[in-house]
Amino acid sequence: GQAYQSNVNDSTNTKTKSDDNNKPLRIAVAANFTPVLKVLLKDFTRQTGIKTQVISGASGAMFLQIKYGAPFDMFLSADSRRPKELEQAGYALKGSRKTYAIGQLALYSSSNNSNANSLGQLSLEEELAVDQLRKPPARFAIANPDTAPYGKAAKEALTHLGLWQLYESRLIKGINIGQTFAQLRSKAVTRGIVANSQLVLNNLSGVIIPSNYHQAIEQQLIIIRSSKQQTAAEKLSHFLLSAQSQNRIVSYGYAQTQLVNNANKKLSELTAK
Amino acid sequence: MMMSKTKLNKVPTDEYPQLNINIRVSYQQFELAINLPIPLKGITGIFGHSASGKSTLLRAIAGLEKTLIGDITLAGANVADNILVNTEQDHYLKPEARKIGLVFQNSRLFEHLSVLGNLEFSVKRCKNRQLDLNEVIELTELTTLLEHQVNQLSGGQQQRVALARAILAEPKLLLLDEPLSALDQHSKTQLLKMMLNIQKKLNLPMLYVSHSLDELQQVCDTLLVLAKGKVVNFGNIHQIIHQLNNFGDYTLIHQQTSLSLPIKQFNNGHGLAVLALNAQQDIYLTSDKAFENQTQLRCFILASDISIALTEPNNSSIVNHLFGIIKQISHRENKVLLTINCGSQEFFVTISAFSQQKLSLSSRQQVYLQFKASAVRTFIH
Amino acid sequence: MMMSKTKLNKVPTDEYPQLNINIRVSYQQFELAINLPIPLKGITGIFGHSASGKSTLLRAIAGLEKTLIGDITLAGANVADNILVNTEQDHYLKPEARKIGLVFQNSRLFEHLSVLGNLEFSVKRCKNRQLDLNEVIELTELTTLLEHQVNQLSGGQQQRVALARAILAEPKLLLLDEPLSALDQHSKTQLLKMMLNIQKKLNLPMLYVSHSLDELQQVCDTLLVLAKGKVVNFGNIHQIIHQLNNFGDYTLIHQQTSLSLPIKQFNNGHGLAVLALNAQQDIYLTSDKAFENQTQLRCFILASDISIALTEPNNSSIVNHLFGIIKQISHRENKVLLTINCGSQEFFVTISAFSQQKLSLSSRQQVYLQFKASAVRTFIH
Amino acid sequence: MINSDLQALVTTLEMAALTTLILLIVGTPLAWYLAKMTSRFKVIIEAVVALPLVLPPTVLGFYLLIAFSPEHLPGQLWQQATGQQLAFSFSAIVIGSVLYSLPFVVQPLQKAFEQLGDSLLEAGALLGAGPIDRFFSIVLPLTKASFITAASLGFAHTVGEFGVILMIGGNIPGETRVLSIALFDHVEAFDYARAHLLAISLLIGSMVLLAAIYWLNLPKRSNSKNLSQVRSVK
Amino acid sequence: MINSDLQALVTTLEMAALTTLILLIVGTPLAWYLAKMTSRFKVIIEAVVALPLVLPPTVLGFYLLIAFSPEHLPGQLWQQATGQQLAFSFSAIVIGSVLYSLPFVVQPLQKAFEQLGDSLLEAGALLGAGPIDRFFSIVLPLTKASFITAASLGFAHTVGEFGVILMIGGNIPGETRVLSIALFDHVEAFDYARAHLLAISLLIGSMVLLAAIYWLNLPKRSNSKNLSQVRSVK
Ligand SMILES: Nc1ncnc2c1ncn2[C@@H]1O[C@H](COP(=O)(O)OP(=O)(O)OP(=O)(O)O)[C@@H](O)[C@H]1O
Ligand SMILES: Nc1ncnc2c1ncn2[C@@H]1O[C@H](COP(=O)(O)OP(=O)(O)OP(=O)(O)O)[C@@H](O)[C@H]1O
Ligand SMILES: [Mg+2]
Ligand SMILES: [Mg+2]
Repeated sequence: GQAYQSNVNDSTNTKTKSDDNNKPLRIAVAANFTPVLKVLLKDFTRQTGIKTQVISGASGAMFLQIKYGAPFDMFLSADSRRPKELEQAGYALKGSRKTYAIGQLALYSSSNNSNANSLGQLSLEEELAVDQLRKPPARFAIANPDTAPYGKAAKEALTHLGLWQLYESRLIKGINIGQTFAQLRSKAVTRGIVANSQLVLNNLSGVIIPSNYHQAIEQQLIIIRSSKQQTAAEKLSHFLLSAQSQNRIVSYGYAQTQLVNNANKKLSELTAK
Repeated sequence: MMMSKTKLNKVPTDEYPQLNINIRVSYQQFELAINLPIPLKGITGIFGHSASGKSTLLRAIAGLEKTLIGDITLAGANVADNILVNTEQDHYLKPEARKIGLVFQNSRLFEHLSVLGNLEFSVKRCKNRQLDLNEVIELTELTTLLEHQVNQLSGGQQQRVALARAILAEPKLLLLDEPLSALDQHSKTQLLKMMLNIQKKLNLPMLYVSHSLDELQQVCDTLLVLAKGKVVNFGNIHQIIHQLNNFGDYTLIHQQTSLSLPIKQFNNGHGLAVLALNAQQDIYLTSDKAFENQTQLRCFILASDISIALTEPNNSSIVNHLFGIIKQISHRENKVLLTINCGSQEFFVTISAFSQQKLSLSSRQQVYLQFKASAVRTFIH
Repeated sequence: MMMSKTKLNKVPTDEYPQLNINIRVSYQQFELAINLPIPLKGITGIFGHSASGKSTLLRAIAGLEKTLIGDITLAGANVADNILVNTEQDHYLKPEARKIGLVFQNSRLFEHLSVLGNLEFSVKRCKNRQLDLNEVIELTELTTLLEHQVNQLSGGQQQRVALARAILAEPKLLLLDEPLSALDQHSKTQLLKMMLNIQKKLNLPMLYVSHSLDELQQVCDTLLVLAKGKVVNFGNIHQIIHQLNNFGDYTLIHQQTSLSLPIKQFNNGHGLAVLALNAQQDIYLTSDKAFENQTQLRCFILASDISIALTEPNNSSIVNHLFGIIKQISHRENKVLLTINCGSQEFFVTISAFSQQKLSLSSRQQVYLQFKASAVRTFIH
Repeated sequence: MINSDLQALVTTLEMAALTTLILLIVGTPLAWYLAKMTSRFKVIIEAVVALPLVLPPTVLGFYLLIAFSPEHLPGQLWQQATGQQLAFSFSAIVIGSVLYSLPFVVQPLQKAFEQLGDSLLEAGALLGAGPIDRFFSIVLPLTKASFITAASLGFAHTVGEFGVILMIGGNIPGETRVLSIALFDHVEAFDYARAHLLAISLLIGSMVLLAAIYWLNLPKRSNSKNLSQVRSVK
Repeated sequence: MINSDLQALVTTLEMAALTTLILLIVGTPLAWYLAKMTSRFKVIIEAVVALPLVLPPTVLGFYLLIAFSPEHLPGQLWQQATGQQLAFSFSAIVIGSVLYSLPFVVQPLQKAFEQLGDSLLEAGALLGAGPIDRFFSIVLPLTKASFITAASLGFAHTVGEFGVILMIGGNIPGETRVLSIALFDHVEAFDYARAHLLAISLLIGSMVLLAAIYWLNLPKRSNSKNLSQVRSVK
């Protein structure tokens, strides 16, 4: 991803001027969501006139950076754990934490005729996934289960199928889901579990792994408490959670979020009590 | 044997600057221990066997020997009293502040600069320049080499560049460590002449290390002889050479009579110059254009070049016949060294034991010394 | 003027190896052009002004000059015909395969090794060793320096290590580029003696570059004179020196008579050695222990050391009186050079124009040459 | 689109140039000191200088981030002195790069100074040249090749640096977003076409730059005696 | 837990040692060739050697991964020769590290060889030493310090390497999981205590190692003439 600004000159202004209104809304976003966000932001800027700047990166690094004073206004993480931690540590605007997307795993194979396996009925999908997974290749790529949410979910799915033992020694672990995808694209490893959105964005096809095999990959956002543009950030938060945006997000290979956000709300209400 | 200080006080210290050295430089197998005031008059020669400490002494004066203990001061008429180093007072003047030049035994040219660049290095850093760059270039015969890289030069060419570079810095004292060792006789002569000229022009004292006593005899007033890190002789060069004749190490020098005499006649019409030895007697030598502007000439006569006759010789091509009285006769192996007084001047003559037997010379005997005009040698002519 | 090949064929090529050189080395301002077969008999001297191309010639023979065009072959009795380089045939023998040693003008010692390490470097790479390491160490007086780092050595010490190192490699041909320039007279003499011994012991031919004709006269059979990159003289050293007397550059040499004579008597009982000049006449010189084992002696008499008498001189300490006939008289400025035949041997005598006037010598006149025993010089004694 | 890459290029060049400059200014005296130092502390200083090499850049970046944050002393001092936050600023990535690339500048220079020896410096001193003068008139020209190596290693390493800069810079366009991060982003964002394009431009650009630097350094030696003799002793 | 870090340590040391060895074996002749080469291609080769510096490691890793995959020639050749896949193997991270660290070994050696000059090599040749002999008996001892610099730069840089190894190694425990990756994982997994511990151990360990290396290199010079004169010309 790169900076999205309606006016490039603004970027130079950010260095010198401290006029908040002139500063674009700075959004730190997990790399896997960057392309989708960029598409959505075009509409957002058109509708609200709010200029934005996208900073794409690894959630882990951004998490640390926010803790040490990074000048971000908003953080779209690839997981829910880091936003939660930031919220608890007081770096997030109270109540700003929202699930903006739910990741979907897909089994990708760069070598075989995976084109035939177009997305179809759930049952068929399930069958295909299990079918393919039962024949483990020599090397299999997933994101690091210890640090990356998509990796953790992949591990859960494999465990769910009782295949974890079989796979554990064959794993190529990417630092995040982006690197896993790059490793697969290089064809050095031919099969692995990636984010479905990555496949959609690149016009590739794979087999979706049923979401009930693993805990939901909630991708949450927060608004940074020290931000001077909290209103604009809140507007964007609303925009992203709007039904229209959510539909577009889902069309990029993410799962439906409605349910989860409600559940989430309940959960936070409960914990608040 | 180190000279006592009293003896050295003969040289008037209020006229010339003086280098007072009282140092000790120690290495594993070698120690240089010098305690000596050196009057900086003209060129002072430093002479000694290989590894006697000549280079170490020069390096110490220049401020390059860091294991040095002791002190060196440069005191005198024209120079403000100047402590170069005093380890007791923890005083140490940096080499670059000493205004002392040194031509190293190995030339140490700057490889990244051309010949001209090396010379300009000095010129740029010289305040109150008195010498003309082009003149020095001409005198050192570097004109055609100016654009050369220094690593393309022959051994002799490198030495000439190093010498020119040191002179162009116009230091207060110039130290020369065998600066002409890679040069042929002709170039040596030319460069020694140049150095004498510059010495006078800038009134620049020099310390000159060489293995060639001939070279030193021609340009030095004072000679310092080193052996194993100690001063074994120091004083007027003629005296020292005569001392070496009697006591000195055979291997060190050719025995010789060393003279500085007034020129009586530049050319007697027969191509001979005439030097006044004393009121009665003259010495003849082949005349040379270079003598024209001089009133005094430095020359030496090898003891082996002089022969003895009992009667005044005739019918011989030998032009110099001096009457003298034998002062001393000393034998060494098959040779006999005679010390003969001609007036107040001592002459040294070696003859074979065979001749001595034949002539049966004895002390206080009157004899004639004979030597050819060409036996009166001047290194520079 | 280059010597014709026919003239050189006098030296029997079937007895000694021969170095055939036909090369051209070009630099911007200098060209070395040599076309010459050099018979490798004993030590061959190379003499010439600074920058005349001496070092370049040695480097070319050693295989270090890469701009060289032409060919060098090492041919002869003991050595299989051996093309060192032939640029036409694109043949080039690497320096390490040539078995040629070179003592560089600057010593080039290995800084990471001790003195002993430098010597052992050679010893390790020498097959069929004939020399004893300890003996060479003793002869070069390095015994106490073995553990020293080479950058702690004095200039003269460095040269001795370089010489010892080159000798210990026991090459087929040894090239020496002013190997003794930083040494005093005594060490020079000692080392020249050593080199002569080793030359004979190993039958190792040497090319010896020096600025000192005295040095060369004592050790060389053949002399090569270079000027501006060309050979101006080549042949028997005595002949060359006599040629230089007549035609040579004044600045190059002291005019002299150069001799190799049989020793008739090692000591005549009066401390004099007797050399046979011819059937009738002898030459006396101061005896020396070193003559004892020799049958032939190399010596020279400076033209300026000989004087002329019209009658046989008496009552003089001069022991040598030779009868001769003036062959030639040539004037130069205030000096006169006489060439005098004593039997078949030519002698060269310089006298002053004044003496010539006084004695009015003329060609074919009979005269007595007189010179002291000590005027018969041997550099090494 | 391309604009943002251009902007990153400008930031990169600014950062690398400034870093190299600082590295030379800081590294030269440090290297000189180490080369001439004989104390036993020398090895410790040498090891400290070499340390940035051993830590993975991201981890080094992590510790620098902590140090640069306003909560810790270095960051605090900076804020007091300049009134601005250090972390996530252009200054931060320059400081980070300087620390990270220091060994690449110090070590070649140190070795060059050590090999130089004292003989020519002694000669210079006796011609009246003081320490600074000697440095510029003798040391610098004689070790020019090593300075070029040091500067180009430092520059190139700074251009290629990624982990440290990403961590302490925060990838802020126009300020701390440099080319290496942009390139990484393209790969991460599956924008391979642009990634390839950028990588190839970067490769060609640096190759031209490096070749130019080395070429500048070449002719000086071409007519030296050594060179003409190379074949003989290879 | 600690076991896994120990395992990573072993892998790291194996990798770094092997890489350094290969770097010296490959880098020395390359550096020699570059030092003595006079052709105009020299600048191009020099630039190519320096290239790994300019590319961000992850990007370099990505391209290497493509090359190493069985679909492309290098990977194919490897597979044919060894019967094993290259990507994600120990061999892959060693090769990647060699490429990545090459400039750190080649450049100091090249400069050292250039500064050495020919005069001592000529002297060696005329004493009968052939090229190999000369290298070991003259060049190597005289440039020992630069070899130590080159080896320690190469070793340290390999230990600290992260991006390339992660991409082409795939973080496989006991095979390609090295210390720098383990350290990064701890940070990412919020396991700061272990991260700090590992980082500090790494720092201390490398510092001791580096200090030992530099110290080994120290005494050699201590009694040379140059050293005793240092003060005079500083
Ligand atoms: N740094 C040093 N370490 C140990 N010994 C040294 C050092 N420098 C000089 N020496 C020793 O000191 C002695 C005197 O050396 P110096 O160079 O002064 O001699 P020199 O009289 O100049 O001789 P030469 O005429 O051969 O140049 C020598 O024995 C030498 O080995
Ligand atoms: N690589 C080179 N490039 C250019 N000129 C050179 C080169 N090498 C030597 N020369 C020139 O060749 C000439 C002869 O040099 P050489 O070293 O052979 O002289 P030499 O007879 O040994 O003199 P010296 O007695 O002074 O050592 C000199 O004028 C020198 O400048
Ligand atoms: Mg000396
Ligand atoms: Mg020479």
